[in-house]
Amino acid sequence: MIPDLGKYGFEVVSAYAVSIVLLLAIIGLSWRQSVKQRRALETAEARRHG
Amino acid sequence: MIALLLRDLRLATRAGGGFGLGLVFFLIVVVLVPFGVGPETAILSKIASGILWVAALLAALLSLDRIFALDFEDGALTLIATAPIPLEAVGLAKATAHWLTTGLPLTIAAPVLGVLLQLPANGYSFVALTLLLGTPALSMIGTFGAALTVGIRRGGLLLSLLVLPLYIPTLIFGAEAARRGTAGLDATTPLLMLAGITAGSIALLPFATAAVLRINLR
Amino acid sequence: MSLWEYANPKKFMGWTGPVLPWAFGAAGVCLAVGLFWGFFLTPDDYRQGSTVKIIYLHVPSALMAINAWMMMLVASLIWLVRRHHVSALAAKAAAPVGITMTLIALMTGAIWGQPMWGTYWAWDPRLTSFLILFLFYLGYMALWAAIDDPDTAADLTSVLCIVGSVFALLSRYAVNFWNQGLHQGASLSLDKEENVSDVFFFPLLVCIAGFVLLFVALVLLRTRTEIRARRLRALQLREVRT
Amino acid sequence: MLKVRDIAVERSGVPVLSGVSFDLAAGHALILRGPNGIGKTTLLRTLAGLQEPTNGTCEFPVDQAAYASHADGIKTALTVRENLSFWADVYGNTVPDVIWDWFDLGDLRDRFAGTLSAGQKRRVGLARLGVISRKVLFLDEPTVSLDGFSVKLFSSFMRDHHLAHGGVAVIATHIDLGLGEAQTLDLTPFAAQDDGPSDSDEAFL
Repeated sequence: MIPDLGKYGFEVVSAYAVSIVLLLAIIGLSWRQSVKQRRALETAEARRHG
Repeated sequence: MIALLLRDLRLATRAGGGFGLGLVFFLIVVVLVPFGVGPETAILSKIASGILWVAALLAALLSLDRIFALDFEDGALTLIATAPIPLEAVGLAKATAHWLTTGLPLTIAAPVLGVLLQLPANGYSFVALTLLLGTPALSMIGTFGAALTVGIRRGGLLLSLLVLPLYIPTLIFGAEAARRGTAGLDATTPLLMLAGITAGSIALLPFATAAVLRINLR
Repeated sequence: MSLWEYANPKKFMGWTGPVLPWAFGAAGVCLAVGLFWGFFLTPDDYRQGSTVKIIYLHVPSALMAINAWMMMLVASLIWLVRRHHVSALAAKAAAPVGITMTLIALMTGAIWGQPMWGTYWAWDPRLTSFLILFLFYLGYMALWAAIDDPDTAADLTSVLCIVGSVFALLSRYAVNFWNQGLHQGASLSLDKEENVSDVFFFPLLVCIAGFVLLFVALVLLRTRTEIRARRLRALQLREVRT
Repeated sequence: MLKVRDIAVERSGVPVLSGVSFDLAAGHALILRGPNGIGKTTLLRTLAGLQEPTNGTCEFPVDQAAYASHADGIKTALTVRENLSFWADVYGNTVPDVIWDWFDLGDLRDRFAGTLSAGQKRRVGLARLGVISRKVLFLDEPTVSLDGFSVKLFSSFMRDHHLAHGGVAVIATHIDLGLGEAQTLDLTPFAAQDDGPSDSDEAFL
C-alpha cells in the first residue's frame, strides 16, 4: 500500500512531516492558551461571586 | 507648518541634533562592505548600486524614531496637536525635515562614496537619480511608522520591524533602476514605479500618520 | 436583530460554543481524507515524480496565508468603522494562524522546489512574496504585543493592517518584476485551462476545504480566548476601582 | 463664551467624570479643584479636543482655544527667543516686546533653554500663552515648580492681560492664584460611579 516515492521520497515525507508538526503546534498552542484563559476567568469569576 | 519644518531643521543642525547620524552610518556600511566582500573590482562594481541603496535605506531607518519621540517626551507634540496646524501637515513637515536632514545628504553622499565600491562610470547619475526619487518615500513611510510607535517605550526595534516590509517595494524598484542604469539597460519602468510609490506615499500617508497620531495622543 | 447583533461578545460566545467542536471535526475529516487520498491514491507526476504530492500542503497553506491576511484586513476595517470588539479580536486571533500557514507554504515550497532548483531557496518570486508576508505578520503581531490599552492596540494594528495590505500588494508585483521566477504555473486557475489534471484536482479541493475549516475553527477558538482575556481584564479593572 | 453641558470623560477606557456642566462668561476664570486622579487633566484634554468626550457637549470658539500643561514643550537646544518665535509663527503672530517684562525673561532672551532653571523654563512655557494670544485657555497645573514671585507674575498676566481683554481660562491647580473673582468647581461630586464600566469594557461584562 505504501506508494514507492521514488527518488524524492525524502522530500515528500519531510514536507508532510514539517507541515503536520507546524499544524499540530498552532492547534496545541491555541488549545493550551484557551484552557489557561478559561481557568483564569473561572477563578476570577468565582472570587467575584464567592 | 513651515515654522515646524524650520524648527526641526534648526534642532537637527544644533549640537546633538542627529544631523550627521544617517550620513556616518552610511559611510560605515559602505566602507565595511569591501572588507567583507573582498576588494575585487569585478564583484564590487556589480553590487555597488545595490549596496549603496541598502546602506541608504538602513541609514534612513536608523534615524526614524527621533522624529516624534523627542517631541512626545517633552510635551511639544501635545501642544502642536492643539495648535492650528492640521496633524496631516505636521506629518508632512516631519517627513520633509527627516528627508532634508537624512534623505538628501545620502543622495549627495552616495555617488561620492560610490568610488569606494568601484561604481561604473554611468552608475553615478543613476544612483543619485534613484535615491533622489526613492528617499522621500523612505522618509514618508518612516514618519508613518514613527507615529505608529511613538507611544511605545523602546519602540525603536519595533519601528524597524514594522517599516522594513513597507520599504521593500521602494528598495526593489530603486536598486533595480540603479542596476539597470549602471549596466546601460533601459531603466524607465523601475524608475516610473519608484516615482509612483513615492508620489503615492506622499499623497496618502500623511492622513494615516495623522490618524495614528490622534490615536496615540488620546 | 441585525447581523451585527451576532458580533456582540456575549452572543458570539454563545453561538460559537456549540459550533466549535463541529468545525474542528469537519476540518479533521477533510484533512484526513484529502491528505490520505492525495498521498496514497494519486499516481506520480510524469515530470516531477512523487514531489507533486507536496501540492496538497503547499497550495492550500499558501491560499490560507493570503486569505488570512485579507480576513484580518476586513476585520480591521469593521473595527475602525463600527467599533466592534469581536472583529478586532478576531483579527488579532487570526494572525498567529496566518503566520503558521505562511511558514508551511514557505517550507513546503522550498522543499518542493529543491529537486528542480538544486537548492532549497532560489529567491523565486512567489516564495519571496510569502517571505515578505511573513514579515508583515511578524510586525502586526509585535505591534499587538507592544501596546497595553486594548482599544488603542486595536486601532493602531488596524491602521497598520490597512497600510500594510497596500504595500504587500506593491511588494507582490515588485518581486515579480525583480526576478522572472521559476515557480510552477498556477495549479488552480479559473480562466486558463492549464489546470492540474483531474486526478490531482479533487483531493486538492478536499485539502483546501480542510485547511479553510481548520483556519475557521482555530480563529473561533482563539477569538473566544481573546474575549475571555478581555473579560478578565475588565473584571480586574472593576475590582481595582471598587 | 464657554458652555459645557453634561460632559463625561474616560481615561484609557475607564470612565472618570460624568455630568460636568458649567458656563464661563468672557473675562472670567474657573479653577478646577479635586483630589489627584479625579480627572482634572482628562477633562482639560477633552475640552482642548485631544480626546472625545463619552457624552455631553462643549461650545466655544474652537479657533480661539489653546492648551498648556506642565510639560511645556520647550526645546532645550533652542534659545528662549527661538522657542517663543516658533510658537508665534505657528499661531500666526509675532513675539510682542512686552512679553519679556510680563514674565521677567528680559535677560534670558538669548540663553539656551537647556541652561535655564526649572522655574525659568516654566516661565518660558507660560510666556508661550502670552505669545499665542488665544482667548480660551485650558491650563493643567501651570504653576507647578514655580516660585512665589513667578506665581504673582503669572496671576498678574492672567488678570491684566488675559481676563481683562475678555479672555476665558479653565485652570487645574492646587496653588491659590490670587485671581480673587475666579469661580471654583470641585469635581469630586462628578466622579463617575465606581461600578460603571467604560463602554468598551461594558461589552465584555
